[in-house]
Amino acid sequence: MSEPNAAAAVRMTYREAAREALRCALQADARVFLMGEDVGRYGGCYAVTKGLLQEFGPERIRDTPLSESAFVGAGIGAAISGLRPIVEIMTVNFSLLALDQILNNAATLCHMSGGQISVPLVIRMATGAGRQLAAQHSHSLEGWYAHIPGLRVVAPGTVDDARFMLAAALACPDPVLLFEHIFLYNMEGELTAGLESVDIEHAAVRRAGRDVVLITYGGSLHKCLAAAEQLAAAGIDAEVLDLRTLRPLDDATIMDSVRRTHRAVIVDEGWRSGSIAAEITTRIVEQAFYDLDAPVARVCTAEVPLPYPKHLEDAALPSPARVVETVKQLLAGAGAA
Amino acid sequence: MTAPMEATEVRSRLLALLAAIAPDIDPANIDPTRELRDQFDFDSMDRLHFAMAISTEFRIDIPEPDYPQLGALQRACEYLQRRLEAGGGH
Amino acid sequence: MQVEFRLPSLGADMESATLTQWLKKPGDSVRRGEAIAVVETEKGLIDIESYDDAAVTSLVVTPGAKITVGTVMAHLTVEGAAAAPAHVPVGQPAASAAAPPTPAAAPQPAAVPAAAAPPAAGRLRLSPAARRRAHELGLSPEVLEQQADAGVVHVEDVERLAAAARATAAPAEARSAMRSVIGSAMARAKREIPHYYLGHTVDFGAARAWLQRYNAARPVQERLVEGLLVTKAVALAAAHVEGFNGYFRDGRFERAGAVHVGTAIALRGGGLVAPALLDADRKDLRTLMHEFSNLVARVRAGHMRSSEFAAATITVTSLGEDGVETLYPIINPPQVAIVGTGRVAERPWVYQGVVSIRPLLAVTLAADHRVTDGRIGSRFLQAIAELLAAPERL
Amino acid sequence: MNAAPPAPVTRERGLHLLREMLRIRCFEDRCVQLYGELKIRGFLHLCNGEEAVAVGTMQALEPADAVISTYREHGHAIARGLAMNPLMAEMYGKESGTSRGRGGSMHIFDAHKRFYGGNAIVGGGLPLALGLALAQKLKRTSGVTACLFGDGAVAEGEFHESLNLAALWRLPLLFLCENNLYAMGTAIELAEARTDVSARARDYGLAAWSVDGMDVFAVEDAARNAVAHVRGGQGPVFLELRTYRFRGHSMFDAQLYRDKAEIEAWQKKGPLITLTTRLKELGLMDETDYQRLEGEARAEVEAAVDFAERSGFEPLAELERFVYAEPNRV
Repeated sequence: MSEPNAAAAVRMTYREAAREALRCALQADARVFLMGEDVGRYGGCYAVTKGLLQEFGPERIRDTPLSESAFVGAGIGAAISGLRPIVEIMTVNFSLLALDQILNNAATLCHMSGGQISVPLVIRMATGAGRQLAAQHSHSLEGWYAHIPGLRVVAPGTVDDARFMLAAALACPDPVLLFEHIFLYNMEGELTAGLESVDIEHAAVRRAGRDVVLITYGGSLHKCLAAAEQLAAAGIDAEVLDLRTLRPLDDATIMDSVRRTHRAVIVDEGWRSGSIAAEITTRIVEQAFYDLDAPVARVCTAEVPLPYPKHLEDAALPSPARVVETVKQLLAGAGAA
Repeated sequence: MTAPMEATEVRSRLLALLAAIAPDIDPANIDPTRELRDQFDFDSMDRLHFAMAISTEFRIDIPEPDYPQLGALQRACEYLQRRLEAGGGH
Repeated sequence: MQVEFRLPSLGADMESATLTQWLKKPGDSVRRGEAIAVVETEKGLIDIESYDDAAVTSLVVTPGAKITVGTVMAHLTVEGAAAAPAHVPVGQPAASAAAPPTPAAAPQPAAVPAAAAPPAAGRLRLSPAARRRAHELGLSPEVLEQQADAGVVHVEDVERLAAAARATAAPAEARSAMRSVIGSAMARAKREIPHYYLGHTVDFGAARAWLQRYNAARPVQERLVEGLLVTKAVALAAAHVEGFNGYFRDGRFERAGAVHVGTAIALRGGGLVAPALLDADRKDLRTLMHEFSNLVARVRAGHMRSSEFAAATITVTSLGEDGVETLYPIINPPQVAIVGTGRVAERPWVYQGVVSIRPLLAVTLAADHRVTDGRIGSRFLQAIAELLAAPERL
Repeated sequence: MNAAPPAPVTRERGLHLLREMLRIRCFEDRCVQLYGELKIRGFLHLCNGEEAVAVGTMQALEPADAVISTYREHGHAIARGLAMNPLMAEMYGKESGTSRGRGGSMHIFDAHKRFYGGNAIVGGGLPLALGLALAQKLKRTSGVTACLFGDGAVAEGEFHESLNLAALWRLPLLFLCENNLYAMGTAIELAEARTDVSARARDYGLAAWSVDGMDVFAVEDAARNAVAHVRGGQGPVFLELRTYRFRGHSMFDAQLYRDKAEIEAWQKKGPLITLTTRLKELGLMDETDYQRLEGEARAEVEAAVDFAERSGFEPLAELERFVYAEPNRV
């Protein structure tokens, strides 16, 4: 891929943006190295790391056995010793095998050691459903990880964020979990001309609106933008707020949107009970209760293990149609039921 | 001395003050020449509130003998423009 | 038998591929499972195999072309019956017996829980934002009550109501409704309470002179009105003369612990309300004026709480400068006394032995004969007169 | 372990094993085409080249024994005796599938056949197998549990925990490691410091030996001996079946990690060629037998495809059923 000059706007896929981010990180800092299942010879389960082994060699692009607990723990150890490892867990589904290392070591060491040790580790994971991979391969557990103090959790939903969030994560002294929704890899988009970095502290309004705010992130962002267009045709002006960071949550921007629109719908691929959507709902009630004209609504995945057949999976997942329906109920004063 | 206040601006600011102290009056159908007292049961407290509002808005004091000057909208406008041209307030 | 060879889908998220190389040319034969072409995908180069033993009839796509899954790439002739009867590949919508029902038609999988359990019928469903806006705009609960059964009241509804309220002041029907309410109360009071009436003319000169000096020395915002002096005088008199400050309930007089003076405020288009100035006997004129000014503003904005009317222990009513000289009021039950004042009028009057023009005020008392009588009543009126004669002591 | 002498090679035994392997081969070849036509979606992992492991091991099991597999499970399921119609319907996601269409290729279940499904998480099946075997032990049945997994699982923590516990509690458990030399895109020598898997199993105190996974007779004999050892109460057995897969890890695999020559070398000693060459040398079969068996297998697969095409999808209203058990159902 030719070196994009600053002026010309470059079109690339989310996958290419993520790959370019890795390449630049590896070029920029000798301490950076990549570890994960099939990241080298196989070129990455989702082909994000294809070509990196040939460019940077086996010492910095390290294929690992299928030993998630082991190599995530190894990433933590290397980070503590001053390196800047990027660990790829093929998908969030396999991260459950490394949950103990992530929670009891990565997230906890700094606090537990009285601040002596910090864990500048980045863990990348594919996440989300929609490809009929059935129950064990379709989880969306970002909300779980966003529950854990000591971790930062980010979800790039655009090409810009896929390109530049990694650098911001690497610059952070604390462990950052970076979730890439599997539906986004093939998504093509424009890299904003001249953009050189992004932050991982703030949410971003992707579409301004007056009547309701659709609060979402990652793989559900494009669904909300589609819903917003359908709503616009029905005379409803929907704001779309891309959270970008799930921990810490950018309360200020969330409340600003709620105060302007008086109605909030949170779209989250997690299961509704104890989800990130539940947390955001609580914060809105705590901080912007008197600005609400309707109860906060949530569009989440049906509380079932994801089924393989497409029609069942589609019915279970959040969809633009369900978002539009939920917004219309809110505006019709669903409370009047 | 600031530029002489346009009559229209004085009038619109007075209407706004009237609407504030008597929200139950519709400023649109005020007859500028008729006594407010006759048009809207504008009692002594309303007149006092009107004077207080004008004094605060235009930063001038209004001696009690001048209250009758504020009895009708048109008269109040003229009174105010005279007071403003005479200096002080804006 | 002619068979179309289409680009197969090779992965869950593969939508297209670029043909890099044909491994067979027209006329070649190919065995089942043998590679017939190579395509470039996200994952790299992948062989495409034939599913039958066949001969290549023609090649449709040229190397370098990027094609989507299902695109016809070549035509093959399969010896005899194709091993697999050609099921129409899904390039077209699946021809399988039961096409998957479209999700949109899906019944809502997890019934969206009712947004909020609907509150008791008739209870006002006011959104938090609307509640705060109503407060800001001074909309009285009564005005909002009418919305109770009209579903959820939102910010826009509140703003619409406030605007409507501003535009029509007290709407005709609301005014008439209020008048009928006042009328029935008065009728009951007249019937049940044995009123007696006393009148007394008071020289208001000293009070007026004191007031003019007081106001001249103060900016507009801190000036007093004449009515307030009367209210304070009545409050002090009610505190000292027994039998005029309290309620008549269950057949006997209840003396009120504090003096809350109901002070008349004229309503646009007729009618009076008399919200109470609490502890009027103990507060200085400046505080009383501030509180009274606030009461008037809230009455004008139309959001008085009904409770505020009930607090009065005695009432002072007047027609102000525009009214007639003498007013004979009716007691507000369950109170036991009411003082009325007319317009201050310039009259000839013997003052310090000389006939001169004096500002005179007709003060009347209506009281409950079950509690007091004319002798006590006249002492009460004289106390008021003495207080007005020494305004600096109010 | 005093292994019984290998069973005699007869025409009947040979053709039976060949039929089973052909049924698997034809089923999966047809799946490749159906995947290309978008009829089958999601992930599809084929055991092409490893048929002898599936067929050979399943001969040694009784109906009451339990089987647990991985996402590369079509061969195991067919060899275990699951009917092809519901199997193909499951690939289509139809309601008449083995799991009502909900599992797809990676999650095939049959409670009656005690086939406890594929597991999409590498190594995820091993702890389950401990439980199935523990129940057999506690119920004093003579049942055995067969746990199939690949060489990739050897790197998972669950592998080490499970082998130790099986040995510690002397569970009636048969570990069947289908070592096809690649864990997805990583060759075993790039993943394991010690690649002799059966030797490592012995370190945990299990009876363990390695078998040529391409010779279905050898696999069957080894499996029968192992089952006899386990059913005789002498504790768990670990069989390393050395085999090779001729196709990618899953459908979308450019196989950058190995070269074509290696694949072709293994194809020359594939399970079908190995069996038919030996039977022909012994004069126990000829090409017409092969054509007949392959034709029958293809016909059975086509019938299954028609069954799947004609089956309906599960109604949306059923989406939330079975999130929790319905005890009164069988």
